Amino acid sequence: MPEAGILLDLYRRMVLARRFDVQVTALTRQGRLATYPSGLGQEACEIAAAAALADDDWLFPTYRDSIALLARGVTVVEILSFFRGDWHSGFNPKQRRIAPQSTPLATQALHAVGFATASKMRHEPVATLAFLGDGATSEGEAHEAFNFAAVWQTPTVFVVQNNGYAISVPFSKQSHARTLADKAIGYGMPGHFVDGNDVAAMYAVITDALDRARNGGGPALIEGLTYRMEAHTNSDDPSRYRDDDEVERWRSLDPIARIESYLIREGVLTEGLRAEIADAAEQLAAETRDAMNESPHLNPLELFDHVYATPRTALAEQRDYLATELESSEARHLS
Amino acid sequence: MPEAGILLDLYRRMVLARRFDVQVTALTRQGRLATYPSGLGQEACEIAAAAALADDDWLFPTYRDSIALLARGVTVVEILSFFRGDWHSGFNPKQRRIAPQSTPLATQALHAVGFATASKMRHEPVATLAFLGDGATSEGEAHEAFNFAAVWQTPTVFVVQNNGYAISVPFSKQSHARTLADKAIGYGMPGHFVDGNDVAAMYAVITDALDRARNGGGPALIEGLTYRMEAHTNSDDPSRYRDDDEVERWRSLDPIARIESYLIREGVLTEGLRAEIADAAEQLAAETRDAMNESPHLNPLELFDHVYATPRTALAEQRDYLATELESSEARHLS
Amino acid sequence: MTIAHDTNVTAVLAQAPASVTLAGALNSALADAMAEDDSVVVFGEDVGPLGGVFRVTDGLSARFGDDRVWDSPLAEAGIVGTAIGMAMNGMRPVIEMQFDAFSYPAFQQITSHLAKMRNRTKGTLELPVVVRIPYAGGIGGVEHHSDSSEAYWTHTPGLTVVTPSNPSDAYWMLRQAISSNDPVIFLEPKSRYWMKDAVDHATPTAPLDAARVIRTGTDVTLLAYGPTVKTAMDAAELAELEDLSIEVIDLRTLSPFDDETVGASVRKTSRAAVIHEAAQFGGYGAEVAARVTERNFFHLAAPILRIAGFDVPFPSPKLEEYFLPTAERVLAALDTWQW
Amino acid sequence: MTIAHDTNVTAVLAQAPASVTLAGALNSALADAMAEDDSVVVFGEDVGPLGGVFRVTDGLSARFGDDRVWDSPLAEAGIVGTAIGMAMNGMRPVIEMQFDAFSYPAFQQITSHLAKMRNRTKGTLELPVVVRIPYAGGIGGVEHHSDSSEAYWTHTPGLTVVTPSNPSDAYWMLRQAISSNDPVIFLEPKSRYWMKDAVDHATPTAPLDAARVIRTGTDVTLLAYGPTVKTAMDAAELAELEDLSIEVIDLRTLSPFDDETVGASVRKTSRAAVIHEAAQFGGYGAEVAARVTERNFFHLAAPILRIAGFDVPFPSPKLEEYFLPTAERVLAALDTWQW
Ligand SMILES: Cc1ncc(C[n+]2csc(CCOP(=O)(O)OP(=O)(O)O)c2C)c(N)n1
Ligand SMILES: Cc1ncc(C[n+]2csc(CCOP(=O)(O)OP(=O)(O)O)c2C)c(N)n1
Ligand SMILES: [Mg+2]
Ligand SMILES: [Mg+2]
Repeated sequence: MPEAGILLDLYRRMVLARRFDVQVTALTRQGRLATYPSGLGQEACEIAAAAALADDDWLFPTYRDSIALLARGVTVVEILSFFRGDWHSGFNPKQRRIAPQSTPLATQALHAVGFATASKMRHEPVATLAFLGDGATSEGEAHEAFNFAAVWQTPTVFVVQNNGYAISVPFSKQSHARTLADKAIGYGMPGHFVDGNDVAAMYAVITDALDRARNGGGPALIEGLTYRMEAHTNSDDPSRYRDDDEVERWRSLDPIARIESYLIREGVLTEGLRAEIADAAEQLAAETRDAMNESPHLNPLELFDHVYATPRTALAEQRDYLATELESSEARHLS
Repeated sequence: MPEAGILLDLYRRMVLARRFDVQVTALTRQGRLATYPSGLGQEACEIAAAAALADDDWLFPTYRDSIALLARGVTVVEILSFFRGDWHSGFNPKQRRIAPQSTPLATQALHAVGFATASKMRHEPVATLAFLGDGATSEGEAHEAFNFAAVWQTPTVFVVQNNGYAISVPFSKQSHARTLADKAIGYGMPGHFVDGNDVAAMYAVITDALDRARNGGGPALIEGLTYRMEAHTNSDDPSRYRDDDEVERWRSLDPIARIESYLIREGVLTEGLRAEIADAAEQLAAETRDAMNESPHLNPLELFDHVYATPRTALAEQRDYLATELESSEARHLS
Repeated sequence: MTIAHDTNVTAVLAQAPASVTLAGALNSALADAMAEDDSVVVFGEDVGPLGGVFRVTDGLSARFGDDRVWDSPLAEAGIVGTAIGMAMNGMRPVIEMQFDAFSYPAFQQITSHLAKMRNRTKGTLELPVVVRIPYAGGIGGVEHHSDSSEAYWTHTPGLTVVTPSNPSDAYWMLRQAISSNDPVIFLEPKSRYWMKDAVDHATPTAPLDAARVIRTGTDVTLLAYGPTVKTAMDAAELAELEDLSIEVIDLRTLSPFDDETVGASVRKTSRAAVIHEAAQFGGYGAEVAARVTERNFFHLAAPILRIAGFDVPFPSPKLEEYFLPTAERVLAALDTWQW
Repeated sequence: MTIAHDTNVTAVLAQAPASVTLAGALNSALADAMAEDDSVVVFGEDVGPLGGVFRVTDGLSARFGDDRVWDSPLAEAGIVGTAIGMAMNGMRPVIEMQFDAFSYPAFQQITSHLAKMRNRTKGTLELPVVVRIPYAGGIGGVEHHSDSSEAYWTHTPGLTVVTPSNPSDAYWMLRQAISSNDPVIFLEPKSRYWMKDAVDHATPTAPLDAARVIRTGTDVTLLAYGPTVKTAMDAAELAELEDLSIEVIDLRTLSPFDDETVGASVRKTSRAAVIHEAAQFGGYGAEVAARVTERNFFHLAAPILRIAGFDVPFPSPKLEEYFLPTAERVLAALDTWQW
C-alpha cells in the first residue's frame, strides 16, 4: 500500500483530471472540438501510470489517455490543439517525454519497445510505458510488441486498460481468455490482473513493474479492469450497445469516490484539503475554457515545412502555389 | 495409443514421404527445381496431421509441408509443378481439400479460421487444420488467427511444427515463452505440447483435437517439437548457424527409426513387409524422377486468363500484344 | 452546404420517389443482397448493434441475426484473412475497414492473397469478397481518418476498385460488387455519406465497369470520382459563367479504367483534367493522365492536368480546406493552359 | 550473362581498383557506416550469423557484435515499429525486409508512422531509418519473391525512395541513405546483386536526390531504374545498330523525382519512354509519364511510352521471361511511334 502522501497526491490528480475531462467533453458537445475520447471512469489507471513514471521514462499513449498527459505536465492548450484540429500533435515529445497520442491501435506499443531497446543498449535506466485498450490487444501488432519485448527483455511495461468495450464491441467478442493478463504467459513475461478502479493497487503494481524493468528485469503486462463511463467519442451512441444498469453498476465503483472515502476514513483528506482541491479543479476548468477561446494562428503553408528534413524542389513549388492562392484570395476578399 | 494397423499405415506413409523428400532434394541440388523446402525429420508431424484429417476436412499448409500433401493424395507432378516453377500452385484445392501452400507466413492460419467459420455456419462437420512454423508464430497474423478462432469457437486445429529454426534464427530468438503451446492460455483454448518426432503421440493428439473441433468443441493449438534435418532450402547454408553435433543429436531421435523399431518389437512390422514398403518407396522415387523428365507445356498467354472472373478489355489488349510478340519471335527463329 | 449542391451531381440520374442518403442507399443495398442470397454475410468492427460508425450497416444485425451480421475482434488482417477463408468455402463476405488508413494492417492479406488467389489456383478458388472502405477527407477527421489510398489498390492486379459518388450508384454499384465473383475494393466517400437523392431500385445506373458522362460539354473534360465529382460539377457551373463548356465524367470504376468513354470525350474536347484528393505524386491521376495521353496524344491540345492533394500527409481538421481540391482551384488550373 | 553486359551499365562510372558485386558494395557501405557511427544498428530476419539470405550483411555481426547486428523475431511490423522507437531514441536503424512482398505486413508502420512522424511532431521527432528491401524479379523466385512495389512507397508523402543499379551507387546511395535524417526506402534490385564492378570509395557518385545520364543520345530518352537500367542500356546498344541514338537516364531516386535532369534530356530528344518491372497500371511509370508530359508537353513529338510489366500478378519462375521488359520489347515500343 503506497503511503498516504502518495495516495493524496494521486487523489488530487484524479480530481483535476476528471474536472478537465468533464469540461472538455462539454466543450466537445458544444462543437468546439473535432472529437474527444473521454477518460472518465479510467482515472485510476491513467493517473497511476502517469505518477509511477520516472522523469526520464517515456509514455506511449493513445487518443484515450489525455488525462495521463495532463498529469505528466502537458499543458491544457497542448492537449487541446490536437483534438480541436490545429495539428496532429500539440506538444514537444522530447520535452514531455511522451510520444504523440497514437490513433492506429497497438502501433505505439512497438515504438515503446524500440525506444526501450535503445535505452537498454546505452545502459540508461529508462523504462517505457505503453497504454493499450482491450480491443487493441486483438491487433497483430500488440502481439508483436509483447513478443519483441519479451525476447529482447526490454524495459517496457504494457498497461492494458480493459474498459469493457472497443467502441461498441464488448470484451466477450474480443477475447475468449479468462483475462488479458493471461496472455503474458504465452510470452514468458509476468502478467498482472488488477482492479483498474483501485488507484492504490494500480500505482503499486505499475511502480514495481517499472522498477523491475529499469533494473534489467524485462517487460511486464498489466491489465487494469475498468470501465469507460462516457461514450467512445462525442459521435458515439452507447445506448445502441449497453444498458444504463451496467453503467450505474460501474458508477458505484467510481475510482475517485473509492480513494476519497478511504482517505477521509484515514483522516488524510480533511474537509479543507478537499475544498482546496475542488477549487483547483474549478480553476483548471476555467483555464480549459479560456484555452478554447484564444484560437491560435495557423499557417497553412506549414503543411509543407515538416514533411522532410531534406528540402524538395517539387514541394517548394507546391508551397509557392498555395502561397499565391492565399494571397490572391485575400486580395479578392479585400477588394 | 493408436492401434497397430494405424501405426503401420503411418510408418508406411512416413517411409514413402522421406524417400520422396530425399529424391526431390537431390533433384533440386541438380538444379532441376527452383527451390524445395525439405520436410526431412518432420515426417511424424506431417504424416500424423495428414492421416488424422477426415476426407471433408481441409488442410492449410505452408511451403514446408509437401509431404503432408503427398500423404493426402496430391500427386508428385502436382506437388513438383509449384517448386519447379510451372505455376504458383499445381493442384486443384477443391479436389484435394487443401489450400495452396502458403508462403506469406501465418497468413494461411486466418484462411483456415474463415473456412471453418463457413462450415460451422452451415452446421457441416468439417474441421480445418493449419500448419505453422515456430518462426511464423511471431507474426501478428498468427495471433489474430488464434484469437478469431477462440472467440468464434471455430473448428480449427493449429499445428505448430517447432523445428528449432526460422531459416537461421533459433527458437530462443523467436520466443521467451516456455513453450509455444503455452500461448493457447492467452486465447482461452486448449494447448498441447507434444514430442513432434513421436508419430503415435502426434496422431493421437491431432485426432482428438479434430474430433473435438468437429463436435463443436472449438479450436486447439498443438506444438510438435521436432527438427529440420536439411537446410532451410537448397540456397541455405546451415553451417553458418548450427553445428553438426546438434544435427546428430536429433538424428538419433529420428521419427521413422523410432516407430520402426517399435513396430518390429511388437512384431507388427515383419521383414517382408518392411522390404515391400521399401520397394514402394523406390518406386515413388523413380516416379518422381520421371515426373521431372516430362516437362509440361506451358502457355505464356495463360498469365492473363485467371486474374479476373470478369473479362477486361485492357488485359485482352496486353494478351494480344504478347501473342503477337510470341508469333513474331517464333517467326524469327524459323527464318 | 453538402446538400445544397447535390442537384448538380444528380441532375442526370434517373428519378425515383424515395430520397435517401448515400449511406442509406448502401444500407439498403446490403439488406437487399442479404435477403436475396444467404451466402452474403457482413462482419467487421462495430458493424453489428452499433450499425457501423457511419451507420451503413444500421439495423442489419437485428434483421438478419448476428450469425450473418456480427462484430469481429479488432484486427483488420484478421477480418480480411477470415473473409478469404469464408469465400473459399462458399460465402460472399462484405467486410468493413472502419476508416481508410485502418485498412493498412490488412495490406498483406489484400495484396498477397485476396488479389492473387484466383490467379494462383487458375480460377479454381474465386474470392467474391467486398471490402468496404470509407475514404477521403472533408469531414474534419483527426489524423488517419481522411486518407485516400485508391492508388495502392488500383496498382494491385487482381483487384476491382470502384467508388460511387451518389446514392443511386452507391446502391447499384454495391449490389454489383457483391454479385461479382472478383474481389472488389469498394471505396465510400465519407464526405458524401449524407448527400440525399432519389434512388431507383428497379434499374441499374450502369455496369460496374463503366464510367459515366454526367454533364456534357465541348471545351474541357473533367475526370472525377467519389468525393471530387461534386467539385467537378461545381467547377463546370462556375465555368459556364465564363462561357467555358465543361464535360464531366464520373469515373465510378477506377480498376478497370473505362478507356472508351473517357477517350471519346477527350478526343472531342481535346483537353482534360483529373481531380482527386490523394497526394498527386503517384496518385491515381497519374495513371489517368499517362494512359489517356498514350492513347489520345495527337488529339490533345494541351497536357492533361492533375488537380490533386499536395504531396504531404493529410492535414489536421483545421487545415484540410487548404489541401482539398476546390472548384476554384480547378478553374485556376484550367487557366494555366495556353488557349 | 548478368556479368557479360555490365560494362554497358558501368562504362560511365568512375573507375577504381577493387571490383565488387552490388551485394558486396552494400555490405561495405553498412560496415563503413557502422564503423563511423555507433548509433547505426542493423537488425531483421536472418541478418545476423547467416548474413542475410543474399549475404548483404555477411560478417557484420561477427565484426560489430550481436548488440549492433542481430536477428529479430519474425515479424515485419515489429521490425519497422521497433526501428521507429529506436530512431525516436537516438539510433539510426538499418532494417531489412527479407523479400519485397514481405514488407506488406509492415505497411501500416511504414505509411502511418515512419512516413508521418516528422510531420506530426513538426520536426521534433525525426526518424533516420533505412528500410532495405530486395525487390523485383529475374531470379526465378517463387510467388511473393519478385514483387516491385515502389509505387506503393513513392505515393506515400514522407518517404524517400531510392534504388541503385550498380555497385558504386549501391555503396554511395546506402551511405547517403543512412546519413539522411529522413526515412529512406532502399530498394535493392535482386537480379543485380551479383553484378560486379569497381567501386571508388573516395568520391560519391552523385547526391542521393539526383538522376544521372549514363549514356548520351539525341533521338530518344530512356528512363530506367534498378533492374531495368541494364535493359535500357542493352536497348540503346541494339538501337545504335539501327542508327537510333538513345540517351539513357538512371533515375536512382524515385522520390523525389529529378525533374531537372529528366526534363533537360526530354526537351532535347522530344521523345521518352520509361521502363519498369512493376505492373503498368498505376505503376511508377505513370507518374513519370504524367509529370514529364505536364512540364514538357510542347517539347514532345510523341506520347511518353511505358514499357512495364503486364497488369497481372508476377508470374511463376518459368514464365517470368515473358513478363519482364526486354531490350527487344523496348525497341518494339519505340517503333510504335510515328517518326
Ligand atoms: C488499426 C486501427 N483500426 C481501427 C481503428 C478505429 N478505432 C478507433 S478506437 C477503436 C476501438 C478501440 O478500443 P480499445 O482498444 O478497447 O480502446 P478504447 O477506445 O476502449 O480506449 C477503433 C476500432 C483504429 N484507430 N486503428
Ligand atoms: C511474411 C513473411 N515474412 C518473411 C518470409 C521469408 N521466410 C520464408 S520461410 C522463413 C522462415 C520461417 O520459419 P518457420 O515459421 O519456423 O518455418 P520453417 O521454415 O522452419 O518450417 C522466412 C523468414 C515469408 N515467407 N513471409
Ligand atoms: Mg476498450
Ligand atoms: Mg521453423
